[in-house]
Formats: sequence, structure tokens, C-alpha cells
Amino acid sequence: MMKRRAKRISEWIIERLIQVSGVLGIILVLLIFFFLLRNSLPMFQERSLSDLLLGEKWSPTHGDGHFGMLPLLLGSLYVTVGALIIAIPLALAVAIFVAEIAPRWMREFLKPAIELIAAIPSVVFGFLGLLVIGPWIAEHVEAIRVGQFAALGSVMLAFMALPTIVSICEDALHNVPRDIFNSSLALGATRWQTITRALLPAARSGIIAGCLLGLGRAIGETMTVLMVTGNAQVMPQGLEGFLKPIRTMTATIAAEMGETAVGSTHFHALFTIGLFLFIITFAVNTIADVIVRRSEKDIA
Amino acid sequence: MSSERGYLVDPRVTEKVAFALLWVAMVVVMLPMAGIIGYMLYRGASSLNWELISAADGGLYPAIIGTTFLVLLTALVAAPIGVGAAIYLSEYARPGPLVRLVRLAIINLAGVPSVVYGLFGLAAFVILVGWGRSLLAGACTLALLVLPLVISTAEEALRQIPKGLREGSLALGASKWQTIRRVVLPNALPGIITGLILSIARAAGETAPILFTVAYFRLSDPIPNSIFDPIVAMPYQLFVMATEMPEIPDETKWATAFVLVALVLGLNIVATIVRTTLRRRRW
Amino acid sequence: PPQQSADGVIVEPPIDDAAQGAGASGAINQIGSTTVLPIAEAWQRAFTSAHPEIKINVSGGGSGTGIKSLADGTAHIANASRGIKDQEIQDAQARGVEPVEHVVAYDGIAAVVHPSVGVDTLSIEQLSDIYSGEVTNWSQIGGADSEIIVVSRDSASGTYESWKEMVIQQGGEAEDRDYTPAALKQQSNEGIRSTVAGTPGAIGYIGLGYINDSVKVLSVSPLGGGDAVVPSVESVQSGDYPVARELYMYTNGEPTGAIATYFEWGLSEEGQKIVQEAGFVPVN
Amino acid sequence: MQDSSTDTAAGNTSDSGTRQYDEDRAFLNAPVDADRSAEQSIADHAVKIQTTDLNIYYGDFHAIKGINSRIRSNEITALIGPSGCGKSTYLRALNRMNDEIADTRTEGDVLLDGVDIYQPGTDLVTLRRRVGQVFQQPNPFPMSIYDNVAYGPRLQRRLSRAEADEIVERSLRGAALWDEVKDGLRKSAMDLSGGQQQRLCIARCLAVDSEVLLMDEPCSALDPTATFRIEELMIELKERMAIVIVTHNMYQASRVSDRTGFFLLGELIEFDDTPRIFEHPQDERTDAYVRGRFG
Amino acid sequence: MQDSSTDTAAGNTSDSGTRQYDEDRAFLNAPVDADRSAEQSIADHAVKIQTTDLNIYYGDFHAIKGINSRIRSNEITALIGPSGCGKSTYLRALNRMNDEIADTRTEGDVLLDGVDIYQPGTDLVTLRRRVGQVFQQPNPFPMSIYDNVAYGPRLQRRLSRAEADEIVERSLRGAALWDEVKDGLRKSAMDLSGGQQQRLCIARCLAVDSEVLLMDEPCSALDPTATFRIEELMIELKERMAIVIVTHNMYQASRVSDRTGFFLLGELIEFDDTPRIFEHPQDERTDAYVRGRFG
Ligand SMILES: Nc1ncnc2c1ncn2[C@@H]1O[C@H](COP(=O)(O)OP(=O)(O)OP(=O)(O)O)[C@@H](O)[C@H]1O
Ligand SMILES: Nc1ncnc2c1ncn2[C@@H]1O[C@H](COP(=O)(O)OP(=O)(O)OP(=O)(O)O)[C@@H](O)[C@H]1O
Ligand SMILES: [Mg+2]
Ligand SMILES: [Mg+2]
Repeated sequence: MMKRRAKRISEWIIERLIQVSGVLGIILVLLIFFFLLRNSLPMFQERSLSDLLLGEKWSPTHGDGHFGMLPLLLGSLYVTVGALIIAIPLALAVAIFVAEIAPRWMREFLKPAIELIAAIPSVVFGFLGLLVIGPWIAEHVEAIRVGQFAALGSVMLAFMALPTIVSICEDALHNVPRDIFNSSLALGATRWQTITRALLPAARSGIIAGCLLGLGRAIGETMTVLMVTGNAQVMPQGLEGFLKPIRTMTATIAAEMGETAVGSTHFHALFTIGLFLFIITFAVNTIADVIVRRSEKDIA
Repeated sequence: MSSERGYLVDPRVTEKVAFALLWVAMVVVMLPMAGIIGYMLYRGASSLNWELISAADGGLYPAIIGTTFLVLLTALVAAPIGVGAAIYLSEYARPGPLVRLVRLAIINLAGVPSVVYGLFGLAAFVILVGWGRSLLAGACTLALLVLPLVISTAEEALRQIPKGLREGSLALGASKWQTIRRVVLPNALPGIITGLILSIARAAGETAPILFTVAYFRLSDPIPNSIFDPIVAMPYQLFVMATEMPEIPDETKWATAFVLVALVLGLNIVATIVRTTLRRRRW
Repeated sequence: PPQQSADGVIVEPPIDDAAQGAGASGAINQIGSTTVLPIAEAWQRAFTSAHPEIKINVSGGGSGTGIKSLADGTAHIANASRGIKDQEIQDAQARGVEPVEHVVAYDGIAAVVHPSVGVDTLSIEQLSDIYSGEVTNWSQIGGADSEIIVVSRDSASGTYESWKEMVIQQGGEAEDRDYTPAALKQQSNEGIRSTVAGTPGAIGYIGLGYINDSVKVLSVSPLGGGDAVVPSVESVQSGDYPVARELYMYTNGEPTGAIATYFEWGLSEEGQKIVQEAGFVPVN
Repeated sequence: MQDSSTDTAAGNTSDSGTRQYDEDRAFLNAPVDADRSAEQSIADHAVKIQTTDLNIYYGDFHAIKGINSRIRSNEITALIGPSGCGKSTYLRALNRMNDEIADTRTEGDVLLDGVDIYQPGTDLVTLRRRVGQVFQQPNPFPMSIYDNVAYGPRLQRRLSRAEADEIVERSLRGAALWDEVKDGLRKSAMDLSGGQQQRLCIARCLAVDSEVLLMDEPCSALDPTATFRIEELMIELKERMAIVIVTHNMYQASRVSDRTGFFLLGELIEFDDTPRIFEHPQDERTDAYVRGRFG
Repeated sequence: MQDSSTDTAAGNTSDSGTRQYDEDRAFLNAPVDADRSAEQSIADHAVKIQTTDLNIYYGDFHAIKGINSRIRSNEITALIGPSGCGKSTYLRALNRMNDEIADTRTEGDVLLDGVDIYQPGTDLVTLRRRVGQVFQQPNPFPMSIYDNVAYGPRLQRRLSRAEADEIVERSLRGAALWDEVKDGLRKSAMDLSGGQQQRLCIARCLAVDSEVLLMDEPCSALDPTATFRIEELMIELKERMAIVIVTHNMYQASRVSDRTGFFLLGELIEFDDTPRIFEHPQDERTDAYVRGRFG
């Protein structure tokens, strides 16, 4: 009797622990947010939000420090948009290829191969960009004098985001009921017509979600951009900006955190960048999740 | 009659062109990818020799040791929490706003940039808790980073266990926890382990989160004596070599990159094999 | 005697009298400037082979990281290529740490350009113009018509600060001047050297020890005019070369025990010889 | 555009339809069966599809075993048989939808208007336009009702607005769905009820003027009312096409079909006029099956 | 350990079983039904389970509608009815397995030996040990045969080797599986045939001495021989427990059961002695269903 009661109590404890770890996810998100906020609040006391977001000069150690984050925001935007412009069409093409066109043996090889690419550490991409690709481009392309520029970051990021987008889009295509594919064929559509007119519309939400998650991945990527984009905190100008060095938010944190004194304005400024990054990716991921959920409902 | 076909090009021709373009896209993606990875493997493998690996000073040995300790401790921290959360989600949680919120949180955790994890680890573990740059601080930071991965793979493994087994156990008078411990968990173990291997691979390759929390460049004694020691980690080593260290020969850099990639890809391949061989079980 | 370390673990220091000798594992953690890193590394190698009982861990990360780690007790020695800031001293003192400065070497910072640049000599003022973005074409200062590509260290380095103070702000003459935002940022001397070497029209600055044939070294004339001086160990030691600075290591209070032994050795002839081999200028 | 169009639409279809077929057949790399039009004008119940020694394999599994059969125009042919006997496989052989399943092998001939659809070079696109299929689960595309119906014709050519309107209305009327949806053509097809979705799928087939309609258990997901509507529809539609329906519901088979085929383990045991199959089957296995289900 | 144990085992079970129950009932927060043992000794066919106005909802869906029924000891009760009528739901209400499904709501009473199992504080573990269940798909745990059988008892207490051996043998004999598996008790249960697996699942229930055995279409996955073995077994087992079986097979229901309940759309239309249900049903719906299936 006693033994049984002891067992009950230990079970009760275990089940409580499981519940706690279940909701730990929520707690963690809040904790991260809290720590970022706590460490960036002093920044907001010193500078107004518009100074931070719209200021065009980032030079934390000059005088009182200039903490305009616009160049960094634009830097992230350039690199990310560039990456998506490259990655999305290619990823869609690859997803369609893998889902509908590749012969079976090839599909069975391609899917894991693409997943493996996703596993390669970003520092390795940065290493390759810095040591091999960048110098090669600077040497062979007339318009580019320094092998560290925004578009190189975009290309590297595109390849890194590609697997994420491919695998989600491929799933989305794959989850479209086979009947829809077949009934389109039965109406006399070619396979390509079926893909573009029936399959893609049906998989639309999944595809959009995949692109959003790719976007999240690209914005948050750190080591690669730190190593290959040259890190000049300029305001990028027009299309030419892609061929010039640029500095992203993530790279700024990684490069400068080592220099700052704990508790200095600069330290808080870097946390503020982290806070903005967190908010941006939170929004992107939440939207993507809502869309995925809607697409699951659509298909069901 | 031909006017009835309002399309300039026969759809069959369009199809051929489109498919050809898809093949081209495929090649455009895969070829440079394969090329550059191949080049790296070639450079790395040809630079690699036993001396380079085993040398405590200037070799890869400290980084290999450090990364090993780091990822093992990471898995140790992440596993109970992650598996616990997965058990909660698959066995206890009833659908509702709370679960919805938990899932949203996990999805967002998966999307938080790794450098932000680094900031969090710096603020929370290094400074606030006062662990300093240490194995423990780094492992905790990485554990948070891989937590969503552990949770989702473990949950998937748990969901693969047929409902019939749970009901069979419950109908024999097992409590919920007994059912989980004796029937569900043992059978989900391979899937859970797969997830842990993938998490280890991920943790092994991450640089940004350990930048401020654990990594050192050169240690007299690469084997940490306690979890409060700093360690040398391979991705950080590679980063420093590429950007900060002048005199290190290219061979060492390539070899480091090679070992890192081989380690990460190797773990992934092992995980895939574990998953595919163990998935073929009959219930 | 047993000692309570920051994390509350009782540890037995490996060396007698090591009042502030070590972390939990009994090793000396040394962290900070990447400029000082080669010295620290070379010292570590030589010193630990002579004193195998003393463990030293060395890492880069930047001057700020080093001082921060000293303040929070996780490093015993902070390497810095710039002087400690007031804010940092306050922060350390608030945590009961009293930073003590040790000059371990001198360093000359050389301006280097791509070999194709037709300019051999620049004044501090001219360098200042270039780095603050006033001058953007070599033709403006007597070179060929070619855009100047400015390369600098990243702001996580003491060298970045030193160059700004001594060159861009002309030692205080032009306090409001700052780096042009267009400057390419590199994580290391080597990064600057290879970027400059590979980019026609580029200019950068690197420590004396990093000079090699791939780049052209400029002679620099001091503020207010005077003869241009080629950077070298001698010209730095003699004080003729205008862009030179001290390299520091900081400890918590006056060093004792193992750390004292380490400094004694490092500042001895043997240690300073290693400094010179690493491409820096010895203090004596 | 008004009510009268139901009749004219039906009239139009069979006229223009015939012309259309001849043209399309040019895509089948085979000589046109010269006799056909003469033949068709003589007998309403001309053979539309004929299979000779049809064998189908899934890998090693022999699913369809030497089937000889004739499907006639203007008739409804019902296929019955226990689960797994090969009804769906046979049906899909008639418009080569089996090609979409990896690892299938088909032997023997399937003649559509006398031309073998399995000969190399056959254009699947044209074939499937002529032999339409309605699936077991209603499967509208996730787009508007209008776009669903216009989908097929638009595959061929760019439609003017007026043309598309006309086709959509005609097809929806033909599928007895027009009155229910005419006020919400832009609504998503996913919001229709099951029965409405199934009729929409039929309308989709009508819009491409197919000559044969294959229906694989089209009513299994539907309630009795919806089933009844679709049975009515089939009887209406057979005036202008051949219909083949797979069903598990004996009542349905006996209600709507003119001829019935009984499949067992991949063989076509008996294929005859519906009343004979249900009242005086020749084969005892047919007898057992048909009785078992009737009770 | 030898042959003789079949008899003794059966004897033991009912003895020690009774004692065990009293103890366990302490966990049901309810007064022990004082009359029970007296009652049981008088009437072999005592009411074991009684439901009063049982209503079950899946969310908004009303799956079980006001069912009043009695399940008696030492009888086999068969539940029949068309698919989706609520048989499984009713069955699962008897050991509260519905609790495992999110979003269910149960109203009304279910009395087990006179005690309401739905009253708050009821101990599910004890309840389910008393009311065992065998599922449609045999679901042995992926462990050895031996461990499968010992699983239930081991949940309660640590068994000595000898005890475990004894329970395993007794249960396997009880489930008529002993002879087939006695030489390979350490083999994985997954390697048994479907029929053997199903009997193993029954043995698992016997090992925990359950008083009621719920079987939800236990033979639907089995071939005729295995089905026959299990029917034999049920008839043997009813000597010491109440058995409730859901089946789609009318022959099976009429062969093995003493009483039969006919469900339709969540209602219990008729519940009577089996011969009456199949020969003279009172309700015409029962009649139609029973005849339809017999043919
Ligand atoms: N893709 C496939 N691969 C392998 N075997 C298949 C495949 N599809 C069907 N079969 C097998 O071929 C046989 C005939 O299948 P088919 O779908 O034609 O049966 P059916 O008569 O339509 O049955 P139902 O009434 O259940 O729909 C079955 O035994 C089935 O198991
Ligand atoms: N988890 C559930 N959620 C919602 N509705 C359910 C659930 N399980 C069953 N139902 C519904 O409750 C009704 C009764 O289901 P139940 O499983 O009891 O039927 P059954 O008589 O056992 O049928 P079968 O003979 O097919 O097993 C059905 O209409 C079913 O759709
Ligand atoms: Mg079928
Ligand atoms: Mg059921």
C-alpha cells in the first residue's frame, strides 16, 4: 500500500516535470525576449526609437557614439532580398523537379542530398566565400574590385536557404491530393499545365510559407555574411549597392560584441539590434506558421 | 480550325521547354554545390594528415576534443527537456490554446537567429548567472538552440508508435506514465536518438552562439577539467583561422574545414541511416 | 590554500601562493586583442614548455572581450591593444576587480597600399583625409586617377581605435573626424593585408609584424611636416615613426604567484626576444 | 444564355463534337477508321471501346487477366465485383491513367473507335480529353467554381470571356448544378457540398466534350439525395456519350446501367445486359455475389 | 508447472481473484457493495455492468444516445450494428477508454458491480485491470512473448522469477496458446501469426485477472481457423468472467453469444437473448439488418 502510494507520488512528480518542460518553449521565448529587452532598454533611454531606426550613421565608438541602424537594416535587407531573388525561383524549380519530374532513383538521391546541404555549417560557407569564391570573382570580374560585397553574401545565403525552401515546397507539392493531379491529366492537361495550373495553386500556401521560412533563415544568418560581405556600414545605394561591401545586423553583433564593455551604450546598442532581429524573425515565423496551418486546413 | 487554338505554342511544346528549363535549374543548383563541396573535400582531404590531427599545439586535436565535450554536454542538457516537451505534446497535451501557443513558441525558437541565442547566452549564462565563458554556458546556449529540433524529432518518433500499443497497455491497468515508460519510450527510442544525433550535428557546426559564450582559441590543456572551463571549438577555430590568424598555413585551414564538414555530414548520414533502418519495423 | 572561485567551487590552486592564480581548473585564462594574440600565443608556447605545471589558455575575441572577461572574473589576463577605458575601469571596480596595466610590447602601425599605387609617401594629414572620406581618389594626392579603396580593421579591435586616434583624428587635432562608413572592415591584420594585396587602389594599415612583399609600405611624415619615416623596429623604438603604440596586458591587482612568474618571464630578455620574433617592438 | 440553351447546348455538343473528334484524332498516330462515321450513323449502340486480351501487372502482381470487352456509346456500363478484383485498374486502363502509377505493365489492345490507344506515340493529352474520368472522391481544384469548369477548355486555347461564360453555363447546366451555383460562380469550389462537388467534377468533364466518361465509385462519398441526382444525370448524359461506372451498390448498378460486367480476381466473369446479370446470371459466382448483396 | 495446472489455474484465479478485487476496490472512492459476494454466489448470471441513460458526445456529435443495458457475468454479450453506429464507443465507455480520446463527454451512469465508474476520483488503473480489453488489431508489445504476458502483473509489483513463470504459463494455457509457444517464450511477440497474437493479447488480459473482457471485433483481422480458436476460447473463458464482443459477423454472434444487442445510429434498438434477436426480433429495423446480412 505504502509502496503504491510512493509510486503514485513519484509519478505525479514526473508528470508535473513533463508538463513543465512542455510549456518551457513558451517560457524560453519570453525569457529570450525579456533578456534582449532588459539589455536594450538603456539604449531607448538614451536615444529615441526613430534615431535608432532611421539614423544613417553607425559608429558606436566615435564621440558619444552614433547608433543609427538604418545602414544595418538596409544591409540585411539587401543581402536577404538578393538571396531570396536567387533562391526562390531556383528552389521552386528544384522542388517541382524533385516532386514531379525526377525519375524515382534520382528523387531518392536528391532529397537526402539537399537535406545534407542544409546541414553544412554556415562558417564553412563563409570560409569558402572568403578564401575561394570572393577572390576569384574580384580577379575575374571587371566591375568588382573587392571580393567582399553584398551580392556575394546573397549568393551564399541563397544556397543556404535553398534546402529549407525546397524541402517545404516539395512537401507542399507532395501533399496535394494525387486525385487533383490525376483529374487534371484526365481533363487532357499536359503535365506542365497540371503543375502550373492545378498543383502550384493548390500548394500555394505551403510554398509561401516555405519562402517565408527561407526569409527567416536568411535574415538571421550570421557567420557567412560576416565573412563575405565586407562589413562596411554604408547606406547601400540603388542596385549598385549589391556590388559594394555592406554590413548586416547579424554581422554587426558578431563583429562588435567582442569590443564592447559590458553595460556600455555600445553593448546595449548591440542588444537592441538583437531585439529587432528577434522581433522581425518572430513576425516572419508566426506569419509562416499561420499560413502553413491554413494550408493544412485547405487540403483536409 | 487552327485559329481555335488560341495559344501560339502548342502546350506540348511548352511542356518540353519548361521541363528542359527545370533540368537546367537543377544543374545550376547542384553543379556549383557539388563542385564547391567537392573542391573543399579535395583540398581538405589532401591537407589532412595524422600529425595535423593529433598535434596538441597547432593541430586539430584540441578543437576535436572541445567540440566533442561541447556537443555531448549540449545533448545532455537538451535531451531531457526536449524529450519531456515531446512527451507532453504527444501524450499529455489536449488540443487547445495552450498547445497552440507551445507549438508557436517552438516554431519561433527554431527561427530565432543563432547570433541572438549567442546574445541570450551571454546575457543570461555568462554574465547574469556568472558562469563566464565556459563549457556549461556554451552548452546551455546550444541546448536552447537545438531544443526545437529535439522536440520535433522526438515528437514525431512518439507519434509513430501505434495507438493500439498505448491502449493495450492502458487496458491492462497501466498508468499513463507506466505506459509511456514501458511501451512508448522504448519503442520511440531509435527515433529520439536520431533526433539527438541531428541536434549534435547542428550544435557541432554552430559558431555564432559560442562566439561570446565558450570558445577559446588556444588552450594549454585542451581537456576541460570541469564544466566551468573554456574549450576550443572547431567552427570557432575555423572562423578565427580564416579571419584572424595570419601565419597559419592554408593546409591547416582546409583540413579544419574538412574535419568539420565531415563530422557534421557524417552525423547526419548516421542519423539518416538509423532512421531508415529502424523505421522498417512491423508493429 | 583552498579557494572559492567565482562559481562557488572550492579549488586547490596548482601553485603555492597563487592568490589570484587560476580558474576552476587551475589554468590562467588569457583573452582579448587579436593584435596581442600572436605574442600571447608565442609566450604561452615557450613559457609552458619551461613551466609545464602552469596551464595557460589563450584566446582572441577583441580587447573589449578581454577586459570584460577580466571584470567578470573569467579571465586572469586581458590582452589589449588600446588603453582601458574609464567605463571599463568603473565596471571592473564595481565587481571588485582592480585592473592593473602592463605594457608588454610596442607596435608600429604601417600604412600599406596595393603595389600598383604610385604613391610612396603620405603625411598623417593626408592619411586622415583618406580615412575620413575627404579624399576618395588617388589623383587628389598626386597619384593616378583611381578610386581609393579604404580598408580598415573592424571596430572590435584596438588597432581600429589606435589608428583613429593617431591618424584620423590626428592625435586630437581633428576630434570630430571618424572613419568613412565606406571603409571595408576586416577581422585581422592578415585580412587587411590580403585584401589590399588583391585590390588595386586599396589602402590599409597593419602591424609591423605583418608586413610582407605582397603590399607596398608607405613612409609616413609626422603631423605638421617633417621627413617621411619608414616604419621599422628601429624607427618605432626611436620614436621617429609617428604611428606607434603600446600593447597591454591587464591583471586584477598586482600579479602574484603564477601570473607574476609569467610576467617576469615575459618582460625578461627571453620573453622580449619572442616579442621581436613575432614582429613587434620590444619594450626594452 | 437563357433556359433554352440546355437543349441547344446538347444539340451543339453532339454536332460540333463529332467534328472535333476527327480533328483530334490526327494526334493519335494512327489511320482514321474510315468506316466509323458510317457505322455510327447506322447504330446508336456502336462499340466505342474494345479491349482484347487485356492484361495488367503491378510489378509481379497480375491484376487484370486477359479481359475482352466492349463498351458501347449511348449506354451506361456498370462494373461490379468484390473489393480488390481489379475494377479500378480496368477502368484506368481505358484512358491510360495507369501510366501514372509507377511499375505497371499493360499488355493487349484497347481500341478507342478502332484505334489502339496503347500503340507507341499515342498522344495522352488528346486521349484523356476524349475519355474523361470522374473520381471516387470529389476532387475540385482549389479555385473558383467558374475556373474549375473553364480549366479544361483553357488548357487548349485562350478563351474569350464570352466563350468561357458560355462553356461554363452549358457544362454546369449539363451537370444539373447551374441553378444551385449560378449566383456564386466565383466562390471557391471547396465550399460546395460533397454532392455538388461531384457534379462539378462531372461538369468539368463535360466542358471538354469528352466522348467517354469513366466514373470510379462516384457516389461512395455521397448521401442518398446527391446520389440520386447523379444517377439522373448519368441517364441524361448517356444520350451523348458512353459511360462506364464502377459501383459497389447493386441497387445503383441495376437502376442505372444498361450493361453490367462482373469482375472477380482480375477476371471478367460475366458481361451482359444488366437485367440478365441480376436475374439470370450464367455463372454461379456471379449469382452468389449478386444474391449475397441483395439479400 | 505441468499439465495439471490448467485446472488449478482456473480454480486459483477465481479464488484469489475475488480477494484481490476487494482490496482494489478500496481505490474506487465508493462504498463496497456489501451484497455483492452473496449475490454472486446465488446467481451465476448476476448483473456485472449496468448502464443507465448513457450518453456520449464527441464534441458536438451525439454518438451514444441514452443507453440502458445490463451485461451479465458468465455470459457472452454480442454487439452488432452497422458501421459507425456507436458499438466501439459504447464498449470503450465500459472501461473508460473513451477518456483517452480528446473532446469526449460522457453522461449517465455505468455501474460495475453496483459502483459508478464515472464518479470523480475513480481509479482508472484499477478499473481497467478489472475490465480488460482486446482490440480489433492484435497489438502485442514489441517485446518477448513472456514479457508481454508478465507486463500486466509487473505493473503492480515486482514478480519473483517463479511467480512470473507461473502466471505466464497459466495465462498462456488459459488463452490456448501455451502449447504453441512454450518452447519460444523469449521470442519476439511480433513474430507470431495474427491469430496467435490475438490469443496472446487475451492471455495478457488473463494475467491481470480481469473480471470483464471487452473485445472489439477481435477476429476481423484473422483467418477462419484463428477465428475458430478464439471463439472456442471465449466460450471457455465465460466460465469465469463476463465477455462483451463487438462483431460484424452475424454467424459469429449467433454462434458464440448468449445475448445480443443491436445498435443503430447511437441507439440500442434491441437487446435480448441471441436466438430471439436472430429469429424473432421485436423491432423491424433489427429484422432488416439481421436478414440483410444473412441473405
Ligand atoms: N499501385 C498498386 N500497386 C500494386 N498493387 C496494386 C496497386 N493498385 C492496386 N493494386 C492491386 O491490384 C488489385 C486490383 O486493384 P483495384 O484497385 O483495381 O481493385 P478494385 O476492384 O478497384 O477494388 P475496390 O473496389 O476496393 O476499389 C488489388 O489486389 C490491389 O491490391
Ligand atoms: N474520435 C472521434 N471523434 C469524433 N467522432 C467520432 C470519433 N470516434 C468515433 N466517432 C463517431 O462516432 C460514431 C460512432 O463511432 P464508433 O467507432 O463507436 O462506431 P462503430 O459502431 O464501432 O463502427 P465500426 O463498426 O465501423 O467500428 C461514428 O459516427 C463516428 O464517426
Ligand atoms: Mg477501386
Ligand atoms: Mg468500431
